[in-house]
Amino acid sequence: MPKGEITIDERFCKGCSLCSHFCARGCITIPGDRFTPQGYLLPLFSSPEKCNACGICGWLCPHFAIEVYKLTEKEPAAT
Amino acid sequence: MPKGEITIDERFCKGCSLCSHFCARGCITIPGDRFTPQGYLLPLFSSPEKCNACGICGWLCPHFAIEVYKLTEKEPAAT
Amino acid sequence: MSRQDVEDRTWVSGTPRLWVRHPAGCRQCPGCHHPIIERLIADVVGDLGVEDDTVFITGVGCSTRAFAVMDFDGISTAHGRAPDVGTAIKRTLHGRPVVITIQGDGDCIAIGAGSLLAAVGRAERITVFMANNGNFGTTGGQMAPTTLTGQVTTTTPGGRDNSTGFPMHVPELLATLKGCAYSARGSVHTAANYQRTKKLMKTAVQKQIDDTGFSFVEILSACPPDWRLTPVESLKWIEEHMIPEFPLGEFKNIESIQ
Amino acid sequence: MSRQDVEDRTWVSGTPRLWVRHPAGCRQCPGCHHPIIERLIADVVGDLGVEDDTVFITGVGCSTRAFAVMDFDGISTAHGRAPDVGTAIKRTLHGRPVVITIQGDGDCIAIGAGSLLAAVGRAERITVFMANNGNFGTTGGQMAPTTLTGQVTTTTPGGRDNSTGFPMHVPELLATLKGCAYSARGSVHTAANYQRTKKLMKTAVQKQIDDTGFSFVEILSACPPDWRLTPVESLKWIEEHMIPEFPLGEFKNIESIQ
Amino acid sequence: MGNVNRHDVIIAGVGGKGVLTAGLLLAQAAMDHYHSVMWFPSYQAAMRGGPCECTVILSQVEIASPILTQADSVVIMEPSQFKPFEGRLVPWGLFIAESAGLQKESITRQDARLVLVPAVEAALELGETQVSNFVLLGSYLELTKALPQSVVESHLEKRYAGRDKSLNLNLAALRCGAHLARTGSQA
Amino acid sequence: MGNVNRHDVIIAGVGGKGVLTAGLLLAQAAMDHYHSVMWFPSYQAAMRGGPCECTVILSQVEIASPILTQADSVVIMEPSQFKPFEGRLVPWGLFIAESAGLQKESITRQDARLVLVPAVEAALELGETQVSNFVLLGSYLELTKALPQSVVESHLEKRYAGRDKSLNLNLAALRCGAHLARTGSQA
Amino acid sequence: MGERILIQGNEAVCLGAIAAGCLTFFGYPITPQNEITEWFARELIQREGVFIQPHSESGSINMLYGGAATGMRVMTSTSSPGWALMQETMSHMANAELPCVIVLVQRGGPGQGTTQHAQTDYLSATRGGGQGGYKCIILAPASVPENCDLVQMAFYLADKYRNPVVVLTDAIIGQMAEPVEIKPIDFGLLPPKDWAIGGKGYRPDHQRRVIGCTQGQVPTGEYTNYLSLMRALDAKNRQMETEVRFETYMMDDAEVVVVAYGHVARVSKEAVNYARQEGIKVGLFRPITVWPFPYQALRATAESCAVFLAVEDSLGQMVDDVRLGVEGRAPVHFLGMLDRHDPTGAGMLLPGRVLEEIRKLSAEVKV
Amino acid sequence: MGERILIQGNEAVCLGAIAAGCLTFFGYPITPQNEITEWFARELIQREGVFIQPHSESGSINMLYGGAATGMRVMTSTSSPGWALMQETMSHMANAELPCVIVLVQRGGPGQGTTQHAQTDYLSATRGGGQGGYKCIILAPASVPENCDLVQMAFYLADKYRNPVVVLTDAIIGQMAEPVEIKPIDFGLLPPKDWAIGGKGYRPDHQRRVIGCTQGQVPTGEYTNYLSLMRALDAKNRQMETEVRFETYMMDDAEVVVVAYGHVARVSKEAVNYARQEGIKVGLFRPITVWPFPYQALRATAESCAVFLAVEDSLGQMVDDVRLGVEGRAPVHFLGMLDRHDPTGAGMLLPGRVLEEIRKLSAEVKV
Ligand SMILES: Cc1ncc(C[n+]2csc(CCOP(=O)(O)OP(=O)(O)O)c2C)c(N)n1
Ligand SMILES: Cc1ncc(C[n+]2csc(CCOP(=O)(O)OP(=O)(O)O)c2C)c(N)n1
Ligand code: SF4
Ligand code: SF4
Ligand code: SF4
Ligand code: SF4
Ligand code: SF4
Ligand code: SF4
Ligand SMILES: [Mg+2]
Ligand SMILES: [Mg+2]
Repeated sequence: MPKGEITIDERFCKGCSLCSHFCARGCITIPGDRFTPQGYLLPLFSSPEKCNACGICGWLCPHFAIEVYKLTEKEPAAT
Repeated sequence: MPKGEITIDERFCKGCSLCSHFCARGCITIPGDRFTPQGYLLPLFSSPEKCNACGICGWLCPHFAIEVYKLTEKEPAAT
Repeated sequence: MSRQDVEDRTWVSGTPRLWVRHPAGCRQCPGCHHPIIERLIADVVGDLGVEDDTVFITGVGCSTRAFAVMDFDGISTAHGRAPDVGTAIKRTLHGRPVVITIQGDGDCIAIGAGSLLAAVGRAERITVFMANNGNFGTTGGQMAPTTLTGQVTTTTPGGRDNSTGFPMHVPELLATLKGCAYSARGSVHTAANYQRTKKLMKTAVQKQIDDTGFSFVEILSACPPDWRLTPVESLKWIEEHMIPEFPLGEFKNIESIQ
Repeated sequence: MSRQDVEDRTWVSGTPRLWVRHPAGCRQCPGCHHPIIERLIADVVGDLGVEDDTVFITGVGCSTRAFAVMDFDGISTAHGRAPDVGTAIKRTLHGRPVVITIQGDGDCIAIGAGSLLAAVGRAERITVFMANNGNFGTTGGQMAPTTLTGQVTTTTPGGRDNSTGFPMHVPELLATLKGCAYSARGSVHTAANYQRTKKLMKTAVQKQIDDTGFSFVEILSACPPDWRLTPVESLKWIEEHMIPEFPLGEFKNIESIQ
Repeated sequence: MGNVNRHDVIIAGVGGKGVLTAGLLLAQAAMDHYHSVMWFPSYQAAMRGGPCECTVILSQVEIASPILTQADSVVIMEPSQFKPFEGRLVPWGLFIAESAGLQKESITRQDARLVLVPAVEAALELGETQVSNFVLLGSYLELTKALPQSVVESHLEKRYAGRDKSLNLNLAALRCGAHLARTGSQA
Repeated sequence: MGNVNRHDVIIAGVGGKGVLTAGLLLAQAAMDHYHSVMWFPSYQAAMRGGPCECTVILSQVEIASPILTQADSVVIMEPSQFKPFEGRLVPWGLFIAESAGLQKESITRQDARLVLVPAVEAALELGETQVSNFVLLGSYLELTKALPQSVVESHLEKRYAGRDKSLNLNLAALRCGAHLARTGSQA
Repeated sequence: MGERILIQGNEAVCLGAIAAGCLTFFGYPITPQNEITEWFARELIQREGVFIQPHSESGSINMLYGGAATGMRVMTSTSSPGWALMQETMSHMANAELPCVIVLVQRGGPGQGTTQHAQTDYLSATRGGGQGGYKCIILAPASVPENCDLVQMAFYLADKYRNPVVVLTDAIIGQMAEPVEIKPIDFGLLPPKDWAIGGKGYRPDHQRRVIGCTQGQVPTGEYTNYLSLMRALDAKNRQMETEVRFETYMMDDAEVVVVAYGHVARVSKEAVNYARQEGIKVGLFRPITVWPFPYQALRATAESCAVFLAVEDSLGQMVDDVRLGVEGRAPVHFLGMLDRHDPTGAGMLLPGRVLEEIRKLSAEVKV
Repeated sequence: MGERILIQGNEAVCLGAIAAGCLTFFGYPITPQNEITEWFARELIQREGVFIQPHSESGSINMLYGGAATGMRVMTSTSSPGWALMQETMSHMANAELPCVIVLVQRGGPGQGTTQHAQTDYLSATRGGGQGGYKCIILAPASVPENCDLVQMAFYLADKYRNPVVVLTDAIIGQMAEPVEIKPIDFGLLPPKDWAIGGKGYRPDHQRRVIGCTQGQVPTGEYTNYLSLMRALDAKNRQMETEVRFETYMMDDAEVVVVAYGHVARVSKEAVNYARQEGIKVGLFRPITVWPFPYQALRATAESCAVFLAVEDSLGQMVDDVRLGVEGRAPVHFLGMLDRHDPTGAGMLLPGRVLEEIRKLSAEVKV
């Protein structure tokens, strides 16, 4: 199971590609054929399985387009 | 014979008394009853014989009232 | 949505708590570091729990845009005068508010040098953050006092030469003044530096809270379009050109003045 | 008359050669040190033989009056802006003139701090002389950035306290900047210091002539009426109160920048 | 407006350079052909990659206002700008637009002559997408006859004297645009 | 001017304090006796030990201009100021002047009543030269009756309440001035 | 308070400010207003107020900007060269809608000019030397009590309109002493300062406030456009235009009208008194607000009066406003600083000189 | 030079300065004049000139002061907030009689305002925001070639009167490109600059010169009094008042007169053309010097014209000068920035809107 998950809000992304540069695990790539509504190159969270929720892309995305979440086992329902 | 001579121009003197303070040899005194045209207390070159033309009063008079001269034996006339 | 955790997700990073999201998004250029610095400010204020007391002041420059999005009281000022404005806010309210300015290098140490120096001289209990991007970003990339020797800008088309002076080292300069309690330089061009800089900024605000004296942090900041570099190339420029001239770290950190 | 030597008298000291005597005399107060500093400037320029090239610039303050009496080209400026004016004169004439400013401490480092710092930053080849009398003499003795802690002025009626900051050490501060080639502090409160200060001032102007960089000398200066002291008591005040805070000597003296 | 003594054109796109240089080239080439010539850029936002426009006026009489509410011709170099600039065309004026990516919904004006040009595609074929602006300019010249093709070409020759590669590329783009205009789709 | 409803006086001297405080005292003491009261100092030069003047106007009607070309009375506290202030007296007005050091040549006005008061000498006798200004003020009050002596004295009593030594010195100076005026030389 | 005391105009400014509840003052020394700065330096300690001497007038005005933003009543004072340095931030202050009071004790311009009396900042005050479009109410006292009262009114008007207000006085009014009864004046209720900043935790709704706007970005966090800001500004300017204040004297049957403000109005009043004694039908029109200038009242006057005389201690500044008011209905003459009685000394414009001019104009009218 | 080239207005300013022999430029960046500063930074190296980017506009103007004192032709350019910061030294410069040129590319005030086009510095330029009494000739170009020519004229007038001259332009004129033939204009002989400083050894008489005066102390070393300085200043101001320049268009039989300067004059001209096509008797009066304003010419016009319309990209600044000129002889209407065609966007004052107003006024005239 992947440990982390990120969301990229394409309304805010400005295609700077810093997320992809900073993700040491290579989770984020820039396909080159996907654009934001503002016309910027949109990155893709392409390898979720490698993500360890380190948070770095969420810190360093300058345009507040990324949220990083840590995924944990769902607690067994208390029923 | 005195070695030095100073002139005090009473038009410019402002009676600050620094000359009298600075003359280590005590050549300059402030009589207290002599005034400049502007109404300041006028100093007096009272002990010319002690003056060695050190120049200090001429440097430090803030109001350009003093000129200091060194006196030397007059050269024998060339006649 | 972003902050509401579903049962099996915990939020790690992203939009800070003290952030008012504007529908038009960030107004800075792609890859600009200003918003990263703003994120740090929001985080530091949040972490120190002083948001109720904080007044945030912007200079004139690309950081001006920040003041609309930080979720604490804010005010924008004339070019270079943030320290005067901060001083008055702090003093008029008898020392209560936590006063933080964010200024560009041009704003802070070109036109604003007089205002800054006087505030440090008085040991004002305010914190100044200066984004050093080595140029005047807003107006199109002219020389700033921090421009590197040899750096090409629109007003040093042949590269900055000595006739325009030398890169100004602001935290080093302020450290020599008695009123300065804290001065440091950080960067946000790597994840490690991001974290280190956060600590520097936190310490700076803490100095103010502790009533020690004036505190200052310079943060190296990329300006890709005016540098004519891509955002990723800009990181390299910071590493290879700026840091050798502008060393990172603390230059002054004292417990009390005198 | 004063300069024409009769056969058995040689002129030793008094009115400098480069001095235009005004019939109304000096316009400063009795015992003020400003005119003594002006005498030194006239002497230094004369000794270095640069009177034909010299442009003398005054700030706004009690030294402004000097500019009418120095026998070389002169210009008076707006309050605190002499370094800008000097820069332009030097550069517009492609470096030829010897540019000297005389400024009060208020003029130079209160309102003029931004102008001064920028000129040092650019390593302008100009020389700034600053008369430090610890207050704003002209306007009636208000606090200046150089006012001593505890000193009573009309705007620190209870004595200067830390809330107004700490006495600004200008030559020490400028020495930390790369563009500064020379910085020193002297006084004219004794004959020995008068002579020492003359040397400092001469060296400063020489640095400019040598095209080394920016040069600066601060001169401690009495302001008897605003200090509420007699001229002689003022000398003691300088010795006992100012010099302990403002040490005399050179703080920087380099042969070339870099 | 709209007479043979005068040509007004608004050129619109995104991101700056291409829009502005196409307009500037047109104005410069026209300098000896018209009594008055005017080029007016929208500025500032350009650097940040935002929308960008410029206006060119060529006139045989003095040009008074540099500012146009509407022009005889509007050239749209980037589809996203079609909508915002729709209203800037005079009734029954000429729209020239990059065809790639233009959405049908954008086109609402009925009182206009619309010419779609696959300029980016053409430029790609010429080996340099950046000359798509010159392709569109070629179409504009062909459709309005604002300037004889030869005038523009000889201007280009002066301008790129000694830089044959650029010259030929630009000439080719212009000619290609003219050709596409003659044969292209009129929506 | 010159009517019982109004008194104008110019006080002149050198170096500041004495001149200004004498005028101020007069104006303050008169506040409850006149509809309007005005005191106006010359400023700035004072600190540097230069000439110094102040104007006092006491009036039963509104005082319009604070500035006087000439006054009914001119009080000269320092002989060097006699000449410069000679012209500031209305024809047949009252000059009161310190007599010590006043040179005959200074006195040219014929259309004036001149009263010379040896105020410095009197003050010396009272043990404090600084109160010579109050001596002259006493003379002024005696000669013009601008205010009853008692009003000034009770004002002084309020002002120096608890500081008996100062009070008595000042009262003595005022009274002495009044006395000298009654008996003094009228040039 | 309430006691009648004899004080100088500069001190009256200070006591007026205190009466208005101003306990924060920023000031850089400059003659002839030093008494004000020094008074606050001395007195604010006792009153637990805030006094700062900044590094320059730029410091003063930008501190005023910050101080005003907290909602406290704040003031600075300066003279002409310092006023010039404040222009950029004056514009910012009006733009950010910050209420505060600036006391401008005029001296003689241009350049270093003279530290003596003059009225040379009328135009820069009424027209504004900062990046344009804004307006400030400018109050011009003509007596020591008025210095005190108009400073209080200035604070009221500043708060009423959320706008800086300038008290335009001069060296003569500043130096002269007159009896003043110091008492706080009640001008009525004011809107709450719910826009003030200082930390969002200190207001009931815990919502942030932001002040100042740059390039179309306004406090609400919305990006509004420039024109809508200008529309609001224009509306405010028009509201402020209703705050016209002036004094008329002997105007009922006046044929000659003297228009003057500040100390020159007093000098002129005396001249009017003398002229009336000579049977000349002359009156005085004294603007108290020089912006908004009482154009309409002057225009009404112009219907029945034969000739106007603007008297100013300047080369001619207010005279254009008189012309704008009179609008050609009667000739407008000017008597200025070059008509001072003593052209070789510092000199002053004295009643006698004004009287002379009144006589001349009155004679011309008769012809 | 002499070649006809297509350049933007901001570049035309630079080429005009070079044509006038100005090789010294001081400039601090500010939109919308950055092209000027950057042009000089780039081009002056090749020409062995002097370019300095100071620490602020205060630095620019004080460097201009020093540069002008050497007798060289010197220039700075700025926009509205920077202009505000220059006011104190503008006053010093006029006082010290230093010739120089300041190019003011207006943007929208107040505060940070907008970097886009506006005409909001008319009042601060014509009335002066510095310590008062001085005047500067203010030239207002309305085209790219005029930007170039009026900058040259500005240098000439500056030298002629030993006074700063301002070129008041705007973002529209600065950004638009038109063909310009760059050539030095010969305005005739000028007095020698024997007052310039730079070292007394470099002039024939080996006598020192001093510039600037403080508190009654003038260059000759004599202590002169303030009033005599003011007398000289007043005389110079009056001389400069003769330098009136303006353009009239279709005025011969005009009943409606549009008054406008700068880019708005061009917009208005187009509206006049349309209106004429509709048979409306309308003309355009364009001041080229906005100080001295062509009051007399306008007054003469007012004898025969029915109504005036002042059009400005501001809330109303020049309109008062129109009123002062017309002096009640005809009604004066105003069309300002709030009448821009698109009130929700940045918008502009367009010919159509001016035409509308002309139609309205013309109809009223007919009734
Ligand atoms: C008084 C004044 N002068 C100039 C400007 C133009 N201006 C706006 S921002 C700026 C400098 C921006 O540089 P910096 O402070 O380094 O901020 P950055 O944009 O690089 O972050 C300038 C000169 C202005 N707004 N006001
Ligand atoms: C812009 C401006 N602000 C204030 C003043 C008033 N002023 C004249 S001199 C001076 C300061 C004098 O102090 P300093 O520079 O220390 O000189 P000093 O008289 O002590 O020698 C001031 C504030 C002024 N002339 N111009
Ligand atoms: S959280 Fe870390 S690992 Fe996951 S995508 Fe972001 S940078 Fe990569
Ligand atoms: S870092 Fe942010 S803005 Fe940049 S490409 Fe990634 S998601 Fe987009
Ligand atoms: S020259 Fe020297 S010794 Fe002679 S009087 Fe002066 S200080 Fe004294
Ligand atoms: S030092 Fe000069 S001014 Fe002072 S008392 Fe002596 S002579 Fe006079
Ligand atoms: S210009 Fe530079 S500093 Fe400004 S927003 Fe763009 S990247 Fe950031
Ligand atoms: S006030 Fe002080 S500094 Fe000024 S002249 Fe007098 S003594 Fe000198
Ligand atoms: Mg920057
Ligand atoms: Mg000083």
